[in-house]
Amino acid sequence: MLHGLAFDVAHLLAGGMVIASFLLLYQDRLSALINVFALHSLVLVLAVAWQAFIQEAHHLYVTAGIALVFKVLIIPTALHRIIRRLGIHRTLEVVGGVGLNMLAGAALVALAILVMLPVTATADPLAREDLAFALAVVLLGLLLMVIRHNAVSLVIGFMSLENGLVLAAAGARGMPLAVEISIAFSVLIALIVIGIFLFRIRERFDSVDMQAMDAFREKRRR
Amino acid sequence: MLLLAVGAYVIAAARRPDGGRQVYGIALFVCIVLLGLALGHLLTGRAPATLTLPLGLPWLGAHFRLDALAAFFLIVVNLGGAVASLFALGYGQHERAPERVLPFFPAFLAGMNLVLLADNAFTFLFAWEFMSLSSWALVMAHHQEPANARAGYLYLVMACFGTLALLLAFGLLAGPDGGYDFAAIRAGTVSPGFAALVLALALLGAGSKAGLVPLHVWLPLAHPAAPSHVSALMSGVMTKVAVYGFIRIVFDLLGEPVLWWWGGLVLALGGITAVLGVLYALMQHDLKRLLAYHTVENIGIIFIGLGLALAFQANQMYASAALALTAALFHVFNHSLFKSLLFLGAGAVLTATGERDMERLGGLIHSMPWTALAFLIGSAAISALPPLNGFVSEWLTFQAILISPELPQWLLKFLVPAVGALLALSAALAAACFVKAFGITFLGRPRSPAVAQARETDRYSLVAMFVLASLCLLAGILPGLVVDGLAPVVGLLNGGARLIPQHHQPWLTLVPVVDVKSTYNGLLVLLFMALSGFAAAFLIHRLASAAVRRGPAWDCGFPDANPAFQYTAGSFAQPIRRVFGSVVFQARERVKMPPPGDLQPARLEVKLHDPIWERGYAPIAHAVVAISTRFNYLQYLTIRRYLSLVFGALVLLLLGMVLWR
Amino acid sequence: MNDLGFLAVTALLAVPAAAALLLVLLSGYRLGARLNVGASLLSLLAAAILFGARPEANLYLRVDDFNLYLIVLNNLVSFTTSLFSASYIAHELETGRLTPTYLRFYHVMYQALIFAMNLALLANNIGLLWVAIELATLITVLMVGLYRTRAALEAAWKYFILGSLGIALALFGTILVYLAAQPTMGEGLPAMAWDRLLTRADAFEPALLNLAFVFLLLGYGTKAGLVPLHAWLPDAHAEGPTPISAILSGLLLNVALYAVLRFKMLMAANPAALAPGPLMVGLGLLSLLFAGLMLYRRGDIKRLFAYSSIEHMGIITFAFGMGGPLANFAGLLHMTMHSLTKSAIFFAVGHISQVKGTQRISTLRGLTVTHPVLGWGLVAGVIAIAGMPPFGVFMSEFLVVSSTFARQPLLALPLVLGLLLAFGTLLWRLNGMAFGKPDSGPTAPVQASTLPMMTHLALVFVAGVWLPGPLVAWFHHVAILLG
Amino acid sequence: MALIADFLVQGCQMLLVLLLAPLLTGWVRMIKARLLRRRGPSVLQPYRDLLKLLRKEVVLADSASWLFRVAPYLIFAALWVAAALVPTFASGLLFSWTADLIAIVALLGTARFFLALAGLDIGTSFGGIGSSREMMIASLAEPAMLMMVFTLSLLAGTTELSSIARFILTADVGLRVSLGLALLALVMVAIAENARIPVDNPATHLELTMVHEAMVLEYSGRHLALIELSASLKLLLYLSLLGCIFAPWGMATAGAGLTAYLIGMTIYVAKLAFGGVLLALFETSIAKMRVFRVDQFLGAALMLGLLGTLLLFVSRSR
Repeated sequence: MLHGLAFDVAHLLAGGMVIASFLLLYQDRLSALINVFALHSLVLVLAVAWQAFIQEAHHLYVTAGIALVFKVLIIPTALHRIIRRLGIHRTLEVVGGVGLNMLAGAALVALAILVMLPVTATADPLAREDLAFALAVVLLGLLLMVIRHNAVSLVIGFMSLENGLVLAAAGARGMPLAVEISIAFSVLIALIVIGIFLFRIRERFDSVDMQAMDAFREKRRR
Repeated sequence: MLLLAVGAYVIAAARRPDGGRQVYGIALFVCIVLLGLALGHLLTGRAPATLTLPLGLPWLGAHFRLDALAAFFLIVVNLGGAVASLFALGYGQHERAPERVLPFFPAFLAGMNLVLLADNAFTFLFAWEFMSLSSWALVMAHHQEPANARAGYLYLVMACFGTLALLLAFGLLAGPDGGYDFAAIRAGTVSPGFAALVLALALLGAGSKAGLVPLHVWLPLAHPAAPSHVSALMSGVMTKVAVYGFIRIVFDLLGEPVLWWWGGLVLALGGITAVLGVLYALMQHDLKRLLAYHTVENIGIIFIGLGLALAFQANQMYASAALALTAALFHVFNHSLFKSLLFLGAGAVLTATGERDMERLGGLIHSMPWTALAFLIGSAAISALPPLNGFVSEWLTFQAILISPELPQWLLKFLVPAVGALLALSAALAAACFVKAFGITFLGRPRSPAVAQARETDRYSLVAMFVLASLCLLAGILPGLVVDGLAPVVGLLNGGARLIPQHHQPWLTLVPVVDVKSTYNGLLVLLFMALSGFAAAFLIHRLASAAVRRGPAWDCGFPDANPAFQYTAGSFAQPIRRVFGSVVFQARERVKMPPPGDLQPARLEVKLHDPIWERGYAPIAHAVVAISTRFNYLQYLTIRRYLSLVFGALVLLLLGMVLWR
Repeated sequence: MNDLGFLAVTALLAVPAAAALLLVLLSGYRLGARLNVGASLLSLLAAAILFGARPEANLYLRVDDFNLYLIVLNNLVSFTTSLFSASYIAHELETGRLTPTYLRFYHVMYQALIFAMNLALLANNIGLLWVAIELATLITVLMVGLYRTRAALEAAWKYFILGSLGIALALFGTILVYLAAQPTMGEGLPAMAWDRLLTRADAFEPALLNLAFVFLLLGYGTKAGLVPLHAWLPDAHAEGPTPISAILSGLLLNVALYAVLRFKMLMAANPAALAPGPLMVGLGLLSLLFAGLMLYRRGDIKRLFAYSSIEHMGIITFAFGMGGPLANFAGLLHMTMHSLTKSAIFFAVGHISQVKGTQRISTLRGLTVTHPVLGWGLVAGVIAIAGMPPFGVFMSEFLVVSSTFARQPLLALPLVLGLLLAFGTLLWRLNGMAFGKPDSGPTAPVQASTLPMMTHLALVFVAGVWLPGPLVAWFHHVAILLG
Repeated sequence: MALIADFLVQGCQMLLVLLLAPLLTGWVRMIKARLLRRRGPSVLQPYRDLLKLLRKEVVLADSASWLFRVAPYLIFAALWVAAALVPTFASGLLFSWTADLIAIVALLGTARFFLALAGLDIGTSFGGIGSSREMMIASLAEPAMLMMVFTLSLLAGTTELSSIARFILTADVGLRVSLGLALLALVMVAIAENARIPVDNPATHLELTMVHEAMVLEYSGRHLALIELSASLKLLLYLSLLGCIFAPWGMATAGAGLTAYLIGMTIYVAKLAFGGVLLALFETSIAKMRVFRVDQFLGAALMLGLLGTLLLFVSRSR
């Protein structure tokens, strides 16, 4: 009874993350994107906490806590301040159309499930389902990174990807170092955000300043 | 035997730039020692001596082995090496950048010796590549001329290409679990398809080093670029090492099965190489480059012999194969002699005048008579004129060709005479070319002031040249002895079959098969010529007048004071250029004749196209440039694009996994 | 005996960490440089001790044939590089490209990097391995951006983003491995201890393993700079300080590849899993050919050699992908030779770009005339890296090509093509730089010791002629381990 | 004793060719003169010229080198030896195995080589013209000749002239296409090599047309005499070559005794006379061709030789 419930809730939450990822894909306003990401992280927190509860793995509570503080509160606010500072309030263009991206996302989810299918049920079904969803989230995060020009949205894509990782880690029964990993990743994220902040990387950071880039990318000589 | 390897290493160790004389002296000494050892081994016909050092591939070690074949080529290499060192004792004094020559000269010699002694694939290729590398360094000695740098680059790339080809060949021979030892390779058998592949690869590898058309392009650029004594080594000796590699792989390691069309292939390549080489040479006005192209021609002649041998072996006609092999090896020996001689002569001219361009030379026979004599002997020898040695080996090749109708295959029946025609053509053209080379360079009147002040070269150089010249003569008049010397080598490569011993033929006549078939006696020819010539001279001077009066040249009553009126190299080659060049090189001539009254000189412009470079190499270069330019934009993508690359790779692999099952 | 080994292992980790902390406090770059050298020497000694005494593996750390020689190599090269960087950094300070503060930072980071790499090599726990490599990545990112120029920041940023992505993928792979192992190994640490995993790998869930390997290959492959994951590598090499370029090419790439190989062993131990060979062969060939083509159009000398590193990583990956005792042996040998040679080349390049004041190939000419030692050193290095005797790379390439052609002739052709291509393009560049009429640039002699470069070249030369027995024994053992 | 006799015979053949050579030249000149309705000089004129030249002093150009003075003797020696090695009145003489047909061709090459060098030695424009054209002609003539040699040796299975002659005499060769082709090729080569019309004109001194004469332009006195003598030796050589290969009848075999030798000698002289007449007829009936038509002429000869060889295979394989 409890097990069935546990399974369903976990399933629900994991699925919720996938949905949140789709929302991320759908958003085209930066501030909205940040909010949706906060939601994404919140769902993750719940999922991890639930895993901690049903596995009686208390260290996972730490992970959940870190995620809550860091990803749901600090990072989004920081990002909001950054975009205000950088003055990016206009809608950001999306490569391809939203519909196309949705389609691609769906295809990726299908791929994730396809890849997971052959995994025999020896691994407990819980981990297995979670894994499928986590993989889906990872792929969607990657897709998000690829289809957005903006530095901030790239960071968000990366973080959603990382959320997928944490989900997988939490889903893995008795996986050691889960906490350390989440901490390490938080550091990573922090660095990225600081990087954006320090380097004053405006929109389209991947084309900082054409002259400067030409100078060291040897377009001149040919 | 140990001393052989040790000696080679001594040379390698002798790379100290303190004063050229020591280095060259040591090199000379070691070469002579090695020469003596090799001669002893070849003549006494001892069993192969082997030596293994714990070097190279750890589980294999470095095997060295001295058998008849290696001994013969050792003789060639070290003879050339000794003479070159001797020459360099004098010539080295004029070297502009000795610190770029001295260290690598002994290394080069060591490399060549090691190639010959190597007894496993790794050691062989190691030494082979080492040889290329050190010779490359020598080519780059005068790197400040852009032409030399380009030559060196092309040379090293072609060398690397050749090495890779040989590497693949050895890979096939050694098999997947790496039996790189030559003994193991000999023991093993290769499927016919693979054997053919090995032959092709050996042709590519050794051919690219020996300068087989169309892999010759680097040769005429690289050989002249080096200092002359090195050019002599590269042209006269290193190409022979390449031939050795081919023989070792195809005749020794590969062994059976031999297919008849291999012979045809090698034969055809040889014929084309011979004629194209000499035609290229005729178009050259740069003395050293002309000589380099002649190396290509002679390599072609050697490969004709080898191809015949293959064809005969394929039909179990081992006696005939012995004849062909003897011819090829004999020519190897001869060419190493006279090509070194000629390059040394060119070097002497270069130091005396500072000119390589024949159009600016001339009349040197007056200022440097001894060099002229040596060069003349070399030219006569390479033009295959009796009673010198070049003729003997070509004569033997012709004899081998004349046996060809006994070959069963129709293609060969027709191919061989055609190749014979090519051979004859190349011989005749070679004579024309060396009339040009010697005549324009040494005869006539000086064409530039620098040449007028030329002095005879130093003693060392002269001794070196005359050693070679006298060897040319000796090998020409006593061919029987050389053939006997070659017998064990031929036997080794030919399943024991060898030519009949020559030294107890009457009057030391050369009798390849039977005396009713064909014989040649250089000794008697020389005797007769000497007798009749001297008799005539004596009688005339005694009975008729011996008076001489000097006067201006008659020249049909046109007194032309100006040396510029002489025939130049270009004008000498013009008839042949018209006959052959217009076909092969699309040679086009345009005469710019100024209008009457205009005082500027008329100009003759000659346009030559190198078909092989333009059809074969230029396209490859262009392709590489084009593709790399196309790919180059990947250097400038945005991070997002790079991310999508990773993403794409991931998705692709995942899909692959899904479909894989 | 064993505790001696344990001592050594702890020293390997503790010395750099302590040195890093000490350097934080310590100002004055000269002292810092000395301390840097000393610490590297100490850890080298510690590594040397491991020859004699190996501690038995625990759940976190492990020393076996495979990582032993990599550890020694690692500390050797980092030691020589620290020597080189001492003279290099001094010059940077004179020219004012760096301030003492940055120098202190640099030295701290240097030691930290050594710590991270040692940890990665020693790690027996796949999670620990991952953490260590992430740490190394972050540190190198910071060092690449050291010069604070726009270009440097751009390069660092690119490296950072791509590197983090790689890390993320690797982590996912690691988790998958754990999941695959967990049912058989039970929960907790043992399921992440590599040696235990290896013993039980045959019982793991093959599908999960396959998935894991894909992610790990891509994740760590990004660090190893395999095409198409290589994008960060050339810029990072070109813009960072040259010692770091040497470390990156010489060591970090090896470490990343080492990680891939560890997991390849796991895959090989499970018969039901897909053979990792073809994947690696494909990536290797791709890298080789692509790098060979890219070499041709390079104008920046450090970027040129960065691409050559990609090329060699391709060769090594190809060799291990082919598998079999010969190819594996060749791969291991090539790893060693490449890191020695390439770092030597970067030493030479560093001095050259300092005395010439430029990294543009087109402005470097006739080096053998103006700076004989550096010029000939560069020539020797390039000749060695291009796989010519008497240097060691020749041996490994000989083994790879010949054994491959005997087994898979069709695979050998692109390999040979790529080798020839890379050779030709690399030599073309060398021809322009080392020979020809010297340019009118500054001809001041280099006032730094070329000892490190010479040492490396000498080692490579010796290895080319004669390999010491124990090394060969290890290589053979590891080659069999790699299957 | 027998050995000495053999020596004598051999020596007498050498002397014979030496003595007959100028006579042949004179003979050809006379026939040509008669064909042109001139009286022309006597048959013995060449001898007189030679003696006159021998007695004259040599005028050497200032730029002449030692090679220029040595060359005539070398050329003479090479040609004489070559001519003496061709069986004339008897086959299989003592030293007939010294050099086979290929070697004889090569000996001619030696002579040509030094003649061309002598042409270049003074450094005048005409000498250059002569040498370069001579070598161009030779570069085609020699292969053609060798192809002819191939045909013969493939037919007779030997390259020894004596054996070939014996083979033609004994074996029933019959009329062979390849033999005919070889004959044709040899004749063309002979014309070209001996500087006869249409390839060259032995009598001309018109600058642009001369080849052989241009090379020897600078020679005088005894040197010129030797050159002239060698030229006639060459002509003789080719005629006796034709005789011994394609009309070996009446040739005595070695050691056949004095009478046989005498018969052989008379028949040989008759052959030479006949050949000379044919040559004169041919020369008077044809016009000289441009220098750059020569390559076509000789190329044809080369092709004929090659064709002969190939046809031989066809007829052999039957």
